[in-house]
Amino acid sequence: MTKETKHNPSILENNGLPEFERDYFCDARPEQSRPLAKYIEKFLNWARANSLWLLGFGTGCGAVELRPLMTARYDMYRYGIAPRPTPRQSSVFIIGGYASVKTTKRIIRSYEQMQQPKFVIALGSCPINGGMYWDSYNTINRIDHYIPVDVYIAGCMPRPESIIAGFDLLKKLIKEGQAEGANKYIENLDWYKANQKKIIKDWNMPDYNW
Amino acid sequence: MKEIIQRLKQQFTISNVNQQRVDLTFLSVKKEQAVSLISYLRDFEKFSHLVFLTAVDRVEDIQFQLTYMLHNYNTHQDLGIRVLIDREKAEMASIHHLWKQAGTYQRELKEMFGIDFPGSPRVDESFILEGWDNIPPMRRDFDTKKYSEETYFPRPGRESHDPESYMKSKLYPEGDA
Amino acid sequence: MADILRTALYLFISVFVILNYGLLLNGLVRKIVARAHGRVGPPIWQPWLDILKTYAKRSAISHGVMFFLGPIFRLAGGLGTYLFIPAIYGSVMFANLSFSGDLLLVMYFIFFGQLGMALGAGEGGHPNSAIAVGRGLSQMTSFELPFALSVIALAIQYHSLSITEIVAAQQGGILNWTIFTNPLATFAGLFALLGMNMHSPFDIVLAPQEVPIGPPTEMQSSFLGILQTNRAIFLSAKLVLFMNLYLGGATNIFAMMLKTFMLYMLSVVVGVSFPRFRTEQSIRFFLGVPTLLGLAAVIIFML
Amino acid sequence: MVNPLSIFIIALGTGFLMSLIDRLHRSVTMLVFYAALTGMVVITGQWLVAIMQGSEAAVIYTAGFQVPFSINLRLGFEEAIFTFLANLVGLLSAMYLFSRFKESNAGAMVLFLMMVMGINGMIMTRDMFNLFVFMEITSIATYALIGIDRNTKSLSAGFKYIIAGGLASSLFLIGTIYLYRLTGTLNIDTMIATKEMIAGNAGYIALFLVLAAIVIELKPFPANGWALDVYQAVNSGVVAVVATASSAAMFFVIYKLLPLLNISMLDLLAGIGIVTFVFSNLLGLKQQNAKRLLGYSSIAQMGLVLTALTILYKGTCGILPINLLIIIVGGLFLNHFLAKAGLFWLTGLFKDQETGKWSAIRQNPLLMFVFGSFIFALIGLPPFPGFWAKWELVLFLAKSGQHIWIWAILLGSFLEAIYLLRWLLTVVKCDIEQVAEVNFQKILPPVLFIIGLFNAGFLMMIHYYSFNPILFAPILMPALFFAVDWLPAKLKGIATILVIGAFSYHVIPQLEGIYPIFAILFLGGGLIQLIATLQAGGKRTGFYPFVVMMFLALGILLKSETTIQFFYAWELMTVSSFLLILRGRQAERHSLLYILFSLAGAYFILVGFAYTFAATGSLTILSLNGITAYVSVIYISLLIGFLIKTGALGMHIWLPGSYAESEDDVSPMISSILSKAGIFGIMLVSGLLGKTLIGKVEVSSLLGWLGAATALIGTLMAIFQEDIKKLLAYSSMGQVGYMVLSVAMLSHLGWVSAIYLSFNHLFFKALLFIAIAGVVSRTGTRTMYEMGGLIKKMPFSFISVLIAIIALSGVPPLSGFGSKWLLYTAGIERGWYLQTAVAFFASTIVFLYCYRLIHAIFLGQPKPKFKNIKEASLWYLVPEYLLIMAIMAISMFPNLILKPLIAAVSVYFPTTVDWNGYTVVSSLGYWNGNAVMYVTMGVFALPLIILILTQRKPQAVKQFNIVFAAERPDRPETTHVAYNFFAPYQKALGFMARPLATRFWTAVSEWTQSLAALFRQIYTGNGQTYALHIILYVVVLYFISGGH
Repeated sequence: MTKETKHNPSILENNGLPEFERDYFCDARPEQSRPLAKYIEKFLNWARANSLWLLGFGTGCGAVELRPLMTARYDMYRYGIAPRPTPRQSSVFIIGGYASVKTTKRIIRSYEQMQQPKFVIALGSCPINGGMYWDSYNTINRIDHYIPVDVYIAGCMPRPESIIAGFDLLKKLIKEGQAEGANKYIENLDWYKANQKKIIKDWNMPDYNW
Repeated sequence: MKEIIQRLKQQFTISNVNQQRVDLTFLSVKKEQAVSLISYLRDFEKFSHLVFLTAVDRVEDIQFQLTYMLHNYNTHQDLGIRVLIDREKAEMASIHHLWKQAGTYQRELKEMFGIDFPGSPRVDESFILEGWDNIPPMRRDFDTKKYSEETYFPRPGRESHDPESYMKSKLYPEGDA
Repeated sequence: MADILRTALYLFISVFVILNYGLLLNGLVRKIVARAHGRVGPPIWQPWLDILKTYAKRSAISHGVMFFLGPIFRLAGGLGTYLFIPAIYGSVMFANLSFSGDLLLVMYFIFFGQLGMALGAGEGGHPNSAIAVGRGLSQMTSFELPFALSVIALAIQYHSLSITEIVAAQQGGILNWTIFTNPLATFAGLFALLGMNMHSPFDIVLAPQEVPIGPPTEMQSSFLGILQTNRAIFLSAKLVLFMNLYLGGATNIFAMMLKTFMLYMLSVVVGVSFPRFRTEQSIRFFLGVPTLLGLAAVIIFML
Repeated sequence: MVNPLSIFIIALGTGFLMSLIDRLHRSVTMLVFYAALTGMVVITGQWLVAIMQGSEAAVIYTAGFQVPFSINLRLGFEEAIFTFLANLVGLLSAMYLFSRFKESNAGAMVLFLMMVMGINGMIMTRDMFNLFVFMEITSIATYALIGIDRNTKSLSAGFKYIIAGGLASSLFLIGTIYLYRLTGTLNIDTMIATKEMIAGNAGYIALFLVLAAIVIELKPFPANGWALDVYQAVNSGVVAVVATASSAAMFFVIYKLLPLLNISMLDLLAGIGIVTFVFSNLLGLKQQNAKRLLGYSSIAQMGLVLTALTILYKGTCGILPINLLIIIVGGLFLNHFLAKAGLFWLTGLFKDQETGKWSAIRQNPLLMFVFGSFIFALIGLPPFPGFWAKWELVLFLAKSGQHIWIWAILLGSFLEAIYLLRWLLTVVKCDIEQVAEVNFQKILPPVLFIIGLFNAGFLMMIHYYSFNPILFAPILMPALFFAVDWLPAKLKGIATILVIGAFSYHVIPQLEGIYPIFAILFLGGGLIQLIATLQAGGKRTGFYPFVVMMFLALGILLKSETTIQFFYAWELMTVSSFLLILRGRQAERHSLLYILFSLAGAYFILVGFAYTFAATGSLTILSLNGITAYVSVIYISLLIGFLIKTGALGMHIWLPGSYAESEDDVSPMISSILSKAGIFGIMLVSGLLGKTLIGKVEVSSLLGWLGAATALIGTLMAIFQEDIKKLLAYSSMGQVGYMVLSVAMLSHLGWVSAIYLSFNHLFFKALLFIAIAGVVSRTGTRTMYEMGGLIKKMPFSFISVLIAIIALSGVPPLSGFGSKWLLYTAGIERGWYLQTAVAFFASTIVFLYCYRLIHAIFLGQPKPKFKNIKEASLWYLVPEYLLIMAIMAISMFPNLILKPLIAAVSVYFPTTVDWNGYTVVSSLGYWNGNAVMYVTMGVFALPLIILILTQRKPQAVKQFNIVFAAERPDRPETTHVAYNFFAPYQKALGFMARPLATRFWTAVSEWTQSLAALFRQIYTGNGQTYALHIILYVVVLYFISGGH
């Protein structure tokens, strides 16, 4: 079985799983999604940009800065941004600050479970270069080695105003059709996976979490 | 407090009694007597609360120092019991039968220091270091910076400074004032 | 043939109108709630954007045939429910297919979509889906009782279960509306409406923070789009039904919009005012005062 | 013609000779012994035949003189029967004891001969003193024979016997002396002729003493402890004679003396009989020893026969109608005689008489058959004589207005049924612990007697039915199937389908009104479901005979024109379904509950029919129409009888277990077909007796509420079940509740909806049960939460269940909605608003268990345990898809079923619905099933097409590819949500599903048992106490009888 799959490029090996668990997970390799014809895609991108559903997953201390966004003072809803409790339905993933190895594993899983097109905003210095945890034995330094990032918002922590600015930038990127992180991820899946597996020692999940 | 120490001395070999505050005392006890001492304190001296259990890596002495901090709600006394154990063969009797929550501390110590507590529930499961395959990270001979640089793709261009001299140079760029 | 084509055209227009009306209602209410919070709120066309975006997702996953068909069942249920209700009294275009059956048919067709969706969600295999379906069904049984009692009271009052005849009997002045001629039945029915609309305190199915977000947890892309479409249609269908039963129906589209908007605001106002029930509390609630109201409405006619 | 006197000559002669002959060789002695017994049988048999052909009764005057100078004997019809039977039992018992006689000394044989002769004498003599002599001969011989086993127990039993016998004899002798003093004669006939001389206190005491003596010999409760010890301790061969022939002789003595008695004494006798009957049976409940149990039963049966005789005698003022006498007394007696002797013989096969250790009997199919038949005969099921006797007896009692007697007799019979059936069940179900000592001479007697029993039953049947082949079919067909039970199961299954098909083809065209509709329901539904039984391999012994019996009985139930036919079919249906349920692996307790409730129900039906007869004097069912007397009793009894079969609330506790524990392909028949027999019955009676009132309340409105409550509670119970078949069972209960509700409406639409509901229920419940049977056959478990995600492994079964639950829950466009529409419209139209609301509430709860059922089994997470599971067998799928086609057909074209229904029911009620093309128009609303179907298809197809066209191909993912709060699921078992699925509902409304009825019936059962235990304490086992009992009994009896 394993020998055959080696020759089949559209099947992932799922080596991390014990034999009996491989039946439980889908082992297909994801494919890049192609945009539609130009103007249709432009129109759809406009819709996507104005309906950004956040994944409600506060991965780090930066998650506290997201709460004020929902309040009357900052009111993210007026920009078409709304939280969503399941990755299946979300389109924006906000990495809320430092990511320990354990959290990174969950981030990867959730990211892969989101449907394309999907966008990532990394919040604060930690996901950029490790921030104050730059020499920690358990905190990653660069999130973009594990998942593709569309927008970085620097700061420790960035205030809600900067986050809104970050969303604005993301909207602009989407409208310009440049927010193709998902396709980039799939294109370089092997590189990302190698980086991920380097730090996640107990890889008890499939190679791609559908 | 003194009476308690007196009573303890009759039964156990305790040393280094050090009253740091009116309500905070430390003492050391041999590894073999530690658990019975703690049981005695809990059952007869009303130290009913385990405040924490922690470890210090005394790498120079090839020893770990465990500190059991107990609290007496009646007299509001804290009592720290220090136990030295061998670093090479880091193992200590578990006290999860006295306090259920001690199991959690012991799990953490196992994960971070590699101190084993045989019999403690789920002591081999990790809290955060899923699948850790290096020496336990809280041991002082573990070089966390080196590990981080080797593992986590440090972003090039990052500088690091000695905070004291760096702040000095920032605040007083013209030199000493 | 021309007849069929004309009917098809009418149906298309009717569905199109009600879909957009449902979305509009949704956007309007979001705006109103935002204003009540002191926020600006999303633009009124946000629902259209959301729906468009969901349909425009580039990838999708499916857990199996039933999962695939679940949303379709749901939308079919919503569409069917709407199509069996005469939306506007006296209008040929908006009479829909109400000749197929009476009020009982509509009441049961509501279950069609729910059952199908529950099956689809079940095949998704997510525990939250199953838990939420269980909650939803449990609550559904309890609010159907006051509703049934209310409908029985109406059937006694108007000697008919035909929605058209019930509306016809309420024509000729505001005082002929059921809400004034039979307030007990109306209030029992309106309580049931609160449960059906599943706004707080009866939002135990979607229940954010508990079983986020219940049955559609695994639904995404076009599946979710279909569910959103259905939500607009089904919501309006329910409101139109209740308007027909209790508020004298509507003779033109604006009256319909006004009345259904008022009905929906009832859910919204109650929703923003009360925190969520637990499942068993909700069940007990519906079997309490609303059921007693319904019983009273029926017993008055039996005396 | 041989002189009857030669019986005595043979017996005495050989008796004397035997001790001489024995010196030659034992075999010679035995030859003579058996020859003598055979001779006695032949002589009496010859006389019996002769008298039946019309010759005169023989009257023998000894020594050639006329009465009073001689002792005279009489051998008439009654005597001939009794002596023939007694001698037959004697002969067969002697054969049974063959090996025993071979070893013991010749004295035993002489004693045996004397005992039989004494019995003959007691029956034939017409002289009081001579009677005494024969009684003594019998007693002494019996006493000596009791000791044949030579153990302490039998010796002590013999001693107690002699004490009791002595007491009785002395009483008898004193009484006889008084009588002689008063009448100057010892001849019974002369005494009867000069009856007026037995007057005053002296006369009364004289008669009383004689009577008391005989009654004591008949072992009345409670002065019968000694007899039970005898039954328990004595050798089976001997006890067979003692319990049957000796008792028969004693009974005959009473029969002889009847003309001497006055009314109050007859009452006393009847009372003694009934008390003995009821209490012996009550005490039998606690009995574990087979022989003692049979002892209780024997005593009870003799009590019943005594009661029947005296009541009959009293009721007809001494002029006994010979027909009734033969059927009632003869039937009861023969039933008891043959069955009890047979059962006592069977006890001899086992060392350990513990009832639970009899299971070895089932290793021998013949013996099992014999044993079962005896039990059923004793309970009084058709075709055995007891059935007909009980029927006539209850009819007679109802006719003569003796109400309490009916209930007492039925109560006693019911108690007896309990312990007999419990015995049967332990035999069928317990592990085999000991070996039966089977040899030819021990088996032949019971086998002969079972043949006799069947023949007697058939004779009675012919008397009633004059051999109508259709009515005989439910007995003869199964017999035929039994004969070929060695064939493979598939072959028999096909044969069954053919037989029932042919039967339906024959029967259905003969029916009118709603009858053919029910016939299609029963037989057509049965035919489809029988396909599923073809999945079984092997031989499946003892399955198809009962299936055939059940369906044929259902068929003739519809065809029956008289109440007796109906009752006969009803009982056959009950017993065959019981035997089918019994086959289930864990069905022991549940099948017992089923048969007991069914029997109780049958007794209620019997009472209802009896009062119908009393009110109208007619046996036709239609005579129920327009009766005036006893209306509410008849209506309520019949209703209770039928409601028990439907499992209405309060009488439902047998239902879940029986439906769930019977074999997987039997459950659909029981649930979807058999319960409709109850609905049919309710329709029948409520159609005829409709608007009966109790006080100011209409019975039908009570019935309606009961139906609604059953629907609600049944449904509520269903949602809390973890066992899939239990869930379906409770669901059936709820569904039947709707039917009861709609039947009770007594309106056109109500009945239409009842039958529509029945059909719909037949389709979807059979579909569900068969589909579940398929699933269970693959998974090997019935617990729902152990399954999960089977949709991918068993897609066809999934579709079946899906269609079934849509039809069940009433969601349009499938046929279920039609039933709901009809039900609610009918309810509102009838003015039953609250009942309709309850039904509506129940029908929303239906969604809960529907979803639970399909989700827990087919959706959710598949378990690794069932990784390699396959789709259910084709034999299950074929009937499933036939049923799906049926559902689809009536969903698409409701006219197919509605039009005939409306036409059929409009015979009974004026119609209130109208047709407009495909639209049904009621007075309230309208429904066009056809259009709804098309609209549903349209609104379903449109989004589907749009989705398929617009969506990019979705990736098919596997079970663990779910968003699990950023974690991954641990195991499928812990991820599948199925256990205790409606926990919040349990919290909110669980109090309504508390097992109140079960608790009630458990309490009844426990109290009965405690009562039995309490009474049983009088049997101390001490001879002196027993003697005291007898004396006290006589004294009390004297005072009760208003002694002067």
